[in-house]
Amino acid sequence: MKYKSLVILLFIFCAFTLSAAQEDAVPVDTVQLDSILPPAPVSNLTAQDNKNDHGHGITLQWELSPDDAAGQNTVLSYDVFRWVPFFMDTLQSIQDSLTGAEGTMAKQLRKQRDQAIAMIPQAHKSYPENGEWRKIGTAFSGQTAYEDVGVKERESPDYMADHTDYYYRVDAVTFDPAIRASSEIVGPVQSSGQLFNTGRIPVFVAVIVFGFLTIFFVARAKKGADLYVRPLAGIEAVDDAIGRATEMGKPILYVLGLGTADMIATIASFTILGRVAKRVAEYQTELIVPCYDPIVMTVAQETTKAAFLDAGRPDAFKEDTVYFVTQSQFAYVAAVNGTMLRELPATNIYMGKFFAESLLLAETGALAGSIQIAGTDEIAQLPFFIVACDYTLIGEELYAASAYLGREPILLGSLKAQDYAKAAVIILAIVGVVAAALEWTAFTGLFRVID
Amino acid sequence: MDFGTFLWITLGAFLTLSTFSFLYKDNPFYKIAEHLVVGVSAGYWVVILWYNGLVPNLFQMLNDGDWYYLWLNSSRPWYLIPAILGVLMWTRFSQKYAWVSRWPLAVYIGMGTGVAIPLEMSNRVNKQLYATMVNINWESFWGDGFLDAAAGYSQIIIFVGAVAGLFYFFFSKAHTGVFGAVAKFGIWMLMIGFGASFGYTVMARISLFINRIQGLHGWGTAAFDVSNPNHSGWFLAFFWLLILGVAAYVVLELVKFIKHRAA
Amino acid sequence: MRRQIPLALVFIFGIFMIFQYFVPHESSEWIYEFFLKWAIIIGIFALALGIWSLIRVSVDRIKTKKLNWGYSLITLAGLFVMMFFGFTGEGLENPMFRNFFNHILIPIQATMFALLAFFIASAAYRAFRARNVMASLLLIAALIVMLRFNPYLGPLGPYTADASSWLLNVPNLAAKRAIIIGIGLGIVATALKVILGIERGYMGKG
Amino acid sequence: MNIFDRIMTLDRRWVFLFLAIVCVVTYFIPFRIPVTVDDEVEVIYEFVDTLKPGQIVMVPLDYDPSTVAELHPMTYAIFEHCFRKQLKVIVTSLHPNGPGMAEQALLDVADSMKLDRTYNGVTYRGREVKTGFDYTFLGYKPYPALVILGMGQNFRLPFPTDYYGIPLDSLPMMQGVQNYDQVAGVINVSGTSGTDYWISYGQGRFGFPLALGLTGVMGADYYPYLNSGQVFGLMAGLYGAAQYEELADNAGPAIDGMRVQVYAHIVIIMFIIMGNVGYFISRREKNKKLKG
Repeated sequence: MKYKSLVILLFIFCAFTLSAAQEDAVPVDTVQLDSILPPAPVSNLTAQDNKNDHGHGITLQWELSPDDAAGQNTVLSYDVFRWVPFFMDTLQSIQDSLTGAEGTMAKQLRKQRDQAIAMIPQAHKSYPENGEWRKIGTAFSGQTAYEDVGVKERESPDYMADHTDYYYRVDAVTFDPAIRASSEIVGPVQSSGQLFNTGRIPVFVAVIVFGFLTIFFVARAKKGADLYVRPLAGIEAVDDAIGRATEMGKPILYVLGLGTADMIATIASFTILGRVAKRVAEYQTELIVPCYDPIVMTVAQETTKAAFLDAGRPDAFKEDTVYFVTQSQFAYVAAVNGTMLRELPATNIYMGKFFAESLLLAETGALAGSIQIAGTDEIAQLPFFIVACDYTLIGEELYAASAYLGREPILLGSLKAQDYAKAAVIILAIVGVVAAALEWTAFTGLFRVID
Repeated sequence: MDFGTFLWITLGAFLTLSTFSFLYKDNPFYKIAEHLVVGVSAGYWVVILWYNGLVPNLFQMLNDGDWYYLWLNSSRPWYLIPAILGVLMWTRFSQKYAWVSRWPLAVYIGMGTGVAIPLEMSNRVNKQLYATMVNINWESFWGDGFLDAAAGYSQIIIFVGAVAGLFYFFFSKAHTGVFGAVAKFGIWMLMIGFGASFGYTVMARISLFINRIQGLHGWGTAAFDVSNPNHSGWFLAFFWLLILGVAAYVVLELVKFIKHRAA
Repeated sequence: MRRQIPLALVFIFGIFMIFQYFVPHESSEWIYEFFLKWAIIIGIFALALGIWSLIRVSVDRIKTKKLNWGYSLITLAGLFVMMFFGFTGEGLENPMFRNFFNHILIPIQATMFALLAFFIASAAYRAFRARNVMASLLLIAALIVMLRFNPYLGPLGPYTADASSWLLNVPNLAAKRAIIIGIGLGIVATALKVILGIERGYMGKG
Repeated sequence: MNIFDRIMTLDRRWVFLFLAIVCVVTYFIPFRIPVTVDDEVEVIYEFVDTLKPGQIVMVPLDYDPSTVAELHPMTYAIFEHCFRKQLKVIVTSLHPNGPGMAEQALLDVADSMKLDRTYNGVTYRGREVKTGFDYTFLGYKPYPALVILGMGQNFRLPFPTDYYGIPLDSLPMMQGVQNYDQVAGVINVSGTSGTDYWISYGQGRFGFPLALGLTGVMGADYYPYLNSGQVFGLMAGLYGAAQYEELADNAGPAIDGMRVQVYAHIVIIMFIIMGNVGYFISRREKNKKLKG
């Protein structure tokens, strides 16, 4: 009986040692790596500072190694190396100790770090002594360029100092990292920030030309040139709608949309609100303005109060005409929908930035039987406003509304400038298509914006 | 799933059904859900903007200064400027000095408008203009298949439609004669485009409703999931409490509706 | 004093931000990033005004016993309870804060979003009438795209599929391009008017 | 108030009620609806269907929880079809938080294979689908381009072991499998730009047949690759997944979703037509009254 258990024990012991041994031994049919000759290195490697950037960036370019997808077809990727002085490690140690430090210790370490950062260009001058080649990145097979880009924040680990001599080398690597070929060294090259982004010249020209057009036509309008402006149904409807609300003795609901106060659509909506509030003050109808963004609420209160002042009825302005609801999209819509069904406003005016909730507002307004006028520059929401509202100002018409409502010559003057700019765009587009057809890329290239 | 979680999900189901009740008419259940979500979301944003907005962007920037030096000895004293502008906004609390709040507002609006001009000119005018200058695909002018968007004729329609659309937006010229005809073709293109994108979004909206059906379906299966170890009679009790409550409300309204129609 | 300085501030900050776009240099980028932080900080300070307005309107409605005043109690309760949970315990990780978010905010907001499925149907039914040429074009284009996935069209199926992708890629693109260019010019014109002080409506000049 | 006026001015709550009923009914009752199949999906099904047992298909899953609703049905349908045909499947995930979902999909489908099932009239006996024999899940490695290129030389370079830490050489299915030459084809299910790496560094460099399973929104942008032949098949969104399920006679979540969508669209179209018919007839009568 005893022997049987002993034998079993022995057997288990052997099996155990066998499998353990098997683990250490190199598995049987490993990949037989036939001996690979080192590939040919990349040729004429160049490095220069990135143009039109804030500095901290150098681009390397080279010609593919002959063994990349050709010849021995063994090159898998390219390792990019930069010569880094050991001084950078001491700087890094200061940075690490700085993150943990507090109070006066931190202030002192920060001063030490800033001095060290100022020393970086100096340290790079000691090439090739007391420094080493370090791999900074990999390019894949078939690629002939690599961007060595750092950041401008001095405390971050991949900060890359400007105006410093950098040296680069590129290795063609096969799938066995040990087998590689190094290119010749390129350098010194320095990175720096440019003062003018030449890629954005077309935008610069457009802004300047448009600026002069506006100033020119506004000045002409001041001298009393009569300006014809085609009727806009949506805007004429605003006046009748306010009249209708007064007759029915029901309030007007004005929604400024979900935009923040620095969005131009919302700013255009402020000016429309100002004009609507002035007429409301004259006709003494009730105005309800639920707001989504606290700053929009503040500006809207300011606009409405001043409009009541202009209409000579400062006492009629009630503090809670313009009130804050909440800053979350669908909670705001739930509240405004509830207000619509309870106050049953005669007119709903939606002007500004609207997103998915546009149809929720418009359909509930239709349910409450109100006349609805909408205006937005959110293209995705225009179909819903057009379907569900009585009048819709499409995109640009929202921006023209304030000029129409105010009828001031200088505002109409700026509309004229917009029309001339549109005419210029149309002509350029036509000439551009003809140029493209004639392969005259020099002309079309003028309009290309490189961001 | 323990009983506590099931209660929370039942509350979610209750609020889902009361929000859906808005489709029928404005009723007390919807008012509860509406006012609750307004309050809770406002509270939520106060907390989020405090932890993710004010603390990282302002307090951490000034934290190594001391309050008795008014943080002037902090490593980034210039962060006091936005803090002061922010405090100036609070002048609106008083009627007399409310006009002071116009200064921070002016800075805010000035920055917004300044940023917008080159950015919008580049993205909306320059890039779109460059995109219209495309070389018409003359080789496969008629393209292949029933309607081919990459064919030459399609590219011409895109170009002519865009230019006609711009004609429609002219303000200082009446839409009469040839100009009017081009503008009319432009607004027609706009309408076709709007109709297409309206039809395209219907599917996305329907899947939103499907998501809510799945939500309620999940709540229902949780109520009847006997294999769940801490399942108890209370699960079913709360389930039926809500379902019968809804049924009672529906019956009540039906009776009112029939009485109204009879009268 | 009340109007000159704000308009001057708008002009100064506006002009700086325009030219900053064209200067990629590090220094202009630092200032630009710093100014964006101002907007965030001013926005959060303004939130106090917003919350104050919400509280004042609710309290006023409760005091004067206006219609539905009881519900304003719920709003205030929701606001203070959520803030209490948010600022006590583990802050954002407070279990009650998370429960309120997951089981009150999410269901109601998701359901409000889901109402769109119904409102699209009622809007289509109520307003999609071929009253004139424009409305009929809108209607036909929407119908074709909505038939895209319909399996009951038989031989007509592939044609509606091609037609709907064509409608989405050609007329829709033309319409978008015209509107985008128009909006671009409109935005730049309005922004210029605000910066140059031509448009003062937002400051309340009637 | 004749019938047409009533059609035109129906109370919108009937519209809501009717739409709600249709959606709930079509969601819960799994009746079959015909699904018209486009050729670019059929070509993927035919490719998998014509492979002989034992051949290897590679299914890289490059998506994360946000696009699960649209892409998981595709993954389940493809896995189920491959296991049914007794093909070997190699699965990778080039998205950091993809592996958990990919493994879950493999385990779910492996469970479902245990039962006898009949598809398109052919019965398949239940069988045990095991890792290492029927599928190898390699898990996630960063730098998609390098991983794809590395697998082109040898799977063992980027993935010395599989997701569970077992060396590739001790997996029976991987014996003698070096790189893409032993793989019949690749079906990349993706909601991210990982697809571009598969097109340029995978198919572009090693020339294996590549098919794509994408989200609805992304689908439209990748049709040019179909026309240029770099990609032999393309499935997009819930509608693409429904077509594959239809071909594989394996109705699942995609077909359920499409059933609700199709009938909801029909309800809306019906109401549009009803509204217009009512409108035209009542307008004609108004003109008759004016003239009369």
